[in-house]
Amino acid sequence: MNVHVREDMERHVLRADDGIVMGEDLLKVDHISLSFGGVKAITDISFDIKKGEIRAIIGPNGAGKTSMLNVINGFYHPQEGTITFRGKRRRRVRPYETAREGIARTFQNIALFKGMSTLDNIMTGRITLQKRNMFWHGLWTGPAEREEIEHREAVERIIDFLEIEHIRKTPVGRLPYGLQKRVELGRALAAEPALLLLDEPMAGMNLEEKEDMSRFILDVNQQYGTTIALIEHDMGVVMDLSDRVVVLDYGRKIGDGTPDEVRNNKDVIDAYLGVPHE
Amino acid sequence: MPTPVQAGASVPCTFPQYLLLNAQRFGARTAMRHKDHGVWKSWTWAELSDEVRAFSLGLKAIGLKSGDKVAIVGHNRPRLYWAFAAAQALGAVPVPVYADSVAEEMAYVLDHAGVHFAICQDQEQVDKVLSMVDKLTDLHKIVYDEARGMRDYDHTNLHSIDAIERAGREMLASDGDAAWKEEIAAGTGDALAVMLYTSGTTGKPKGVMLSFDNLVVSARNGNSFDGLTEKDTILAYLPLAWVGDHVFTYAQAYVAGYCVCCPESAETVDSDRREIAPSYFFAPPRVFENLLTAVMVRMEDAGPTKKRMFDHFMAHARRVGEPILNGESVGLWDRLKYGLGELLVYGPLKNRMGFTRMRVGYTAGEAIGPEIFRFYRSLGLNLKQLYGQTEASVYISAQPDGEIRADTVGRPSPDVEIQIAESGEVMYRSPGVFLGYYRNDEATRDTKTHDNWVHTGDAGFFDHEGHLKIIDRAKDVGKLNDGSLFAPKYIENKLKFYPNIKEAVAFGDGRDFCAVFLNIDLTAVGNWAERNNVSYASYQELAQHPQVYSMMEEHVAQVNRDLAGEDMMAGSQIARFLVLHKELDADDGELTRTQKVRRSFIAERYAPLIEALYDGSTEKYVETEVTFEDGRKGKITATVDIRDMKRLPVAGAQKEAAE
Amino acid sequence: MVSPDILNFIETCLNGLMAGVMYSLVALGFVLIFKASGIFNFAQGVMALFAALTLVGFQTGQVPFSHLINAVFGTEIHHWGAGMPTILAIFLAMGVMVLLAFLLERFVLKFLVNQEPIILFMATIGLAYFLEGLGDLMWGADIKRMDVGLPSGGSFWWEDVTRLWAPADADYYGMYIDTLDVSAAIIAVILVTALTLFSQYTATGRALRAVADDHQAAMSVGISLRRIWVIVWSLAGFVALVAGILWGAKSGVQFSLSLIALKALPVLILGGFTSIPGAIVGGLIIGVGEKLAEAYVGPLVGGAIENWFAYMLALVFLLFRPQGLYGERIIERI
Amino acid sequence: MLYREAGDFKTTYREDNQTFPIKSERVLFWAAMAVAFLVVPFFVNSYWEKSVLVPLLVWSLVALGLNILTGYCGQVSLGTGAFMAVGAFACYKLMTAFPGLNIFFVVILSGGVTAVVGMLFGLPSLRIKGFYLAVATLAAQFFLVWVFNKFAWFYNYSASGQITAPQREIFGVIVTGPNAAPWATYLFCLTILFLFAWLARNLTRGRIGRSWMAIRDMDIAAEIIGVDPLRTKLSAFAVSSFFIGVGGALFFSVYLGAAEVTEAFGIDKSFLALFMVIIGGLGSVLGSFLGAAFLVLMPVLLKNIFVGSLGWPTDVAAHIQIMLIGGLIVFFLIVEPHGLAQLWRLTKEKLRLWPFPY
Repeated sequence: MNVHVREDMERHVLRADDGIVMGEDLLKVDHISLSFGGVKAITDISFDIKKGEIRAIIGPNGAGKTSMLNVINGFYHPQEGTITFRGKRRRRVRPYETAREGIARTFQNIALFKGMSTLDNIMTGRITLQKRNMFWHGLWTGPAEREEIEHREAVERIIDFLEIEHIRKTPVGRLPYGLQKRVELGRALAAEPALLLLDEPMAGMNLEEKEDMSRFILDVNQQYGTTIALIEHDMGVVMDLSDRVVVLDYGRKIGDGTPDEVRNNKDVIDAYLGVPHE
Repeated sequence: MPTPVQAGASVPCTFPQYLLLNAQRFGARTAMRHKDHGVWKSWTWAELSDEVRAFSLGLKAIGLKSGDKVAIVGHNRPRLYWAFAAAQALGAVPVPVYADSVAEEMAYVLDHAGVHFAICQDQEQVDKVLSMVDKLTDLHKIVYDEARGMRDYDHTNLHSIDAIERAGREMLASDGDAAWKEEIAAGTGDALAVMLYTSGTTGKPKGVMLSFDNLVVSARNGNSFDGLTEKDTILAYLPLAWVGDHVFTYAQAYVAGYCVCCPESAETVDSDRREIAPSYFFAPPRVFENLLTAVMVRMEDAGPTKKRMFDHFMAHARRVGEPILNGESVGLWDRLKYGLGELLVYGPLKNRMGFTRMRVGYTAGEAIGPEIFRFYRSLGLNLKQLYGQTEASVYISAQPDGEIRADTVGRPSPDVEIQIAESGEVMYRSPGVFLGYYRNDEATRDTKTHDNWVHTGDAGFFDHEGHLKIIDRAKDVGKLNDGSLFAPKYIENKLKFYPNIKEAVAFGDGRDFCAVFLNIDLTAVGNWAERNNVSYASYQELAQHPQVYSMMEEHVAQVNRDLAGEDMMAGSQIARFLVLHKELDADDGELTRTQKVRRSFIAERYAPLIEALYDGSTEKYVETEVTFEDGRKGKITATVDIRDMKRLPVAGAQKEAAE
Repeated sequence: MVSPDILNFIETCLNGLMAGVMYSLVALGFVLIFKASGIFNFAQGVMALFAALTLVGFQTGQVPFSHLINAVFGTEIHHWGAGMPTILAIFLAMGVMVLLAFLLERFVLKFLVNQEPIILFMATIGLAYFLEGLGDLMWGADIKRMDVGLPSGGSFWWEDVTRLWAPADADYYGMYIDTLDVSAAIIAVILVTALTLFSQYTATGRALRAVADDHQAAMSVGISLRRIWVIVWSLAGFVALVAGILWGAKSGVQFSLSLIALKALPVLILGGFTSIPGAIVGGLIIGVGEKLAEAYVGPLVGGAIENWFAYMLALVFLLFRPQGLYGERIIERI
Repeated sequence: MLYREAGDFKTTYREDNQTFPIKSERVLFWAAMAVAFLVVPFFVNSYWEKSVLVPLLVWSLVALGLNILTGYCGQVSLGTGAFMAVGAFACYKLMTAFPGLNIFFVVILSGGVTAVVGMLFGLPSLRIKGFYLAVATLAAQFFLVWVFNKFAWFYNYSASGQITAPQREIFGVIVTGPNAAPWATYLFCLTILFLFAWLARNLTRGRIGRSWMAIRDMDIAAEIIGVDPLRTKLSAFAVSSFFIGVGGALFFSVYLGAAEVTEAFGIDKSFLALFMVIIGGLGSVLGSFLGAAFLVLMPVLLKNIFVGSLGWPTDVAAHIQIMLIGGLIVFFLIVEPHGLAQLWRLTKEKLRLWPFPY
């Protein structure tokens, strides 16, 4: 009956067909420690992300949340600990390799490509899915053009999904902040990721923009079945959106569980109320 | 007729019959375009007919039958247009509903019409229908176009058009379409084709029942009147539920076979119009007004040289543009200069507005400001006025090419008879006259006489050239206490010509003098404020700014000068005015959904202000309840200034006559 | 007693150090401007040429723009008829450099605030062209001799001293060292010390450093960015003048003098664009490395490697330590 | 003003994505091409060929190549002169080693050789960024010029150290050597430039171009979304050097005829090319042409004014000329740092919006 959705699901499943059933571990981090020149950013953190869920990572400033995302997508290399993604223990990788394995992300401070239009930015998100080499691109007419058009169609679906038709060809530098955030989400979605990392997707937004963004995040999760891990400061949003929450403080894990469990966790309350560490 | 029906074939009398004919005669011509996902997707008549067939068979499969009412809710999407033909092919009756109406309004229409099916554009509309589903006892099925967000909805009685078309194609593969075609062929012209709910300035909406004959004949006449053929193009951007859209983009398009283009979204209409450059264009005066305001505002910011050039050529166009358009004789030098103007100003302007290929353009619904009307005419655009109603299947009178007046609505349309009643009310009789109001015989009787004459509710008269002139709503035209004629809309339109004035409401019937409310145009005045370093924090503050008031005073004075120069209207010069502290808004009920002023409602709502206008006070404190976009209600308060205006002496002869 | 090979090696190193000090001097001009304004001033070399040309012009009493005047008016003028004392000429030339800094700020830099570094860089190359043309137009393009009274020629004393270090039976004639190089090195050391003291202990110097650290913050505490720029470019002009004198005295004042800028670039990537100690140490490393390579590697590949060796050295160094000599380890953030 | 876009709508992504989406521009472009290919050859004489047209074409090609690296991929290079030299020497060696090989293929192969060398010198770009990289590319400049100077094998042990282009023909028409007709060399260069401009457009409009621009705009984010920095940067170096190598080959074989490496391919050429792309507009194919035109035509014009019209001595004229060019460059950077292409874009935008100011 629900044909549109079914087709999109199939597309997604084709790519993310890793034999992992919804609700089982998609990613596991075990005993991760990370330090910069002796300064510990993350100390012995373990948690898992299950396929199909929205997992929030919260904590006060400097708790190591962004560093954790950076570890997950291979931008930082932890000194200790292991990461298991799609059942495979991961070796030391470069970030572009994890992108190819299906991890996409957005950034705390918008990291769009300022010289390009909305359309081109989102097209760039599909770079891992495009296969034609330089020879075909030089010729253009033929396979390269066909491939480009095929991906353009996919990107247009995302543009439609995020309701940004009117800014399709606007250089992203000219867009207001809220729209830039949306374009960035579009770029991450374009990769059809198995795991989507969102670093403070709603920072600096007004109420209406936050509601829009929450709706998009939920829709992505439901419609495409994408697993999402997000960092967010707005507790209301986190509690509404996420299935499970992991709480970090000073680079350590102090809580993990459903929003309700976390809300009632004493350590978490202390951390947020600023109770000093022993 | 421009689209002769093939010899031997019987003349079609329903739209599904026209669809099959078009698939045959214009099979490879583009029937419809839709800007979707960034490019214009298009369907030829043959493809369109296939889509409609699949849709129709699919609807049949889920139980739609002859006589059922089908609500169509949404914006201008191809599939919603297909829904009309798909339903009509099965003998069902489409009932388009305004997409921006709130759930209660929608529920009233759906309930009153007793719809069995609702075809909705998207989740937003489906949600509205679902929220009222308990009250809609007749509703069986809801169909939607865009699946987004409805994954987890209960799909027992909810279907996507995709699924329906798929089912239809399966049915076609197994059973063929012979039965379907027979059903279409059996359709007759006197059958009910569509029900259009008029928004109505007062009271609840009424369902105007139109037959195929009403629409087909009107469409055929309209097409031949303006020479519209399958080569024309139109942009479908007005509400589906409005008779104009139904006739221009459905009825006439099916009869002539021209191409209908649906924009990508409401925000992109302007750029989509520019891309398509329709050859046939319809817009209410408000659209032309807004376009002109935008032009003027932007030109204000142009460099001095460019601005001088623009003004110079526009002045020239005002002088010779219309004569040239009307084919009158104009000197060679003027023609050459007009040609240069076309290159430098008119052409680019038309290009920016997307009117480059416009052959015929209409405005109707309300009187258009003469200056606005002339502006477009002088650019060389064949913009005309027509006078019509839902009850007439649009056409009552229209201006033939070459006989264009800013202040008339033309001669009676083909096959239309017009008479002016004793009371000054305009009445007409035509093949387009509606069957009646659905489930409202009383209203039908009030409006339509037994010999098919229809009351328009408008006051008007024929001028010495035989052109119909509409002054105002018959019931709105009144008299001042001194006996002078008071036509509020006439005055309002004069005021609204100024780009700075968005809306005006005039009062005076049964009173000593004429007084008006003004609404500033935020775009134009805001722009002016920016340029003149006038700072303001809110609409209210800007509206009440002394400098804005002096600006408004100038405009009103000019209108008074105009009025003083006219025999009939000189007595109703504006004596006092105020600038409203809030924008009139459809959400607050001050405007209709078609953005017409609801005078009586406003009079009631702002009674203290009206009182202040007539009791001589110079300011007034008011509290006003407003509805925010999300439906919450709130109050705003303001102290509104009132200004006195000097009235110019009325010509002596007039004065005597009045006494 | 030391073997002649080792003595030769020491000689090479000494010469390298001397050259290195000169490199440092030029590099310092770059660093000053880059620190204060983020501009990679490619015109530094041409500024040295221009300063030297001006100095010589004043010294010898040339009429500025004489070629142009002659071309336009058909006259035949070249000299005022008398020169002026060197010290006065130096002061006047310095005055011209300050004027140049002022004009630059007024007509160019002011308009380029907040542009991307590459644009600023290209602007300085444009400036280099402009100054080169201007210098030639003002003073003529012929090679000029620079004589400001510095000693020159090999030092016999040093040769005599060092000859005794080798075994008596070795065929060794002592180390050669040019007194001009020595005095140049001494002047350069004085200048570098003076600049360092200036930037550490004077109010202007502190303002300079504040600007280098954070433009916005500096402006918010009331430091006038435009004044700072004039000062910095004047300083750079002063450094250029000294470099012009020293290099000019060594090899004549001519176009190739402007190429000393190219010598300074490897020093910069080695030492970092923003580090004064980096410029000094980098200069010395490059100077010594270059001389050693010329002496020991050059013959193997056919010589004339001094043009590129410094670059290769710096490049290889960078590959292993991308942050340069004095930079901090870069932690990339996102 | 001149644009009439109303009614120009796109029904497919292919149409939406074409190089000249506006019809009037398409017409203009093809008309210009028709004139360049079919009219100009009949009127070109030796003066126009040697001082204007051929240098313009060759430098356009070089600027295009550098623009791919610097404008699209954001890697500043000061080694253009040396890469041109690689192309020139490769061309010379190929011409003399395989006299039977068609000059067209020789030129293309020379580009190939340069691409390999360019990639080699592009390797440090993975670790070094910005100005540090720019200075590092100077190493290539000095090193390569030294190599071509030092090892006599490259110039076939000629006594003067010069390389001289032998006479070669295409379809029986002489295009190199002293006997080549002006129209032949012009058409040869024009054809190659046309081909390469088309290639550049194709490479920059799709995935390859986007990955370059992603690295340029924000390299870390680019890597995190899946752009392999090494491959991308190297591909930019390779393509850029390929273009520049072909340009160098033409510069030597068609334009100069004979060349000595330090004089013909010195660092001033590197700066010249960089100026072209900066003045013309970074990241714009059109900008490469505009920049090349500006810097090739300006000196010719100035020389004509000072020496031709005013009759000043050539050395004074040369000094004023270099001053003026320096001044103009600074002026341009102040007025429009995004180059002539941006100026053109703004003008076009103005014309499209005419008579509105925005």
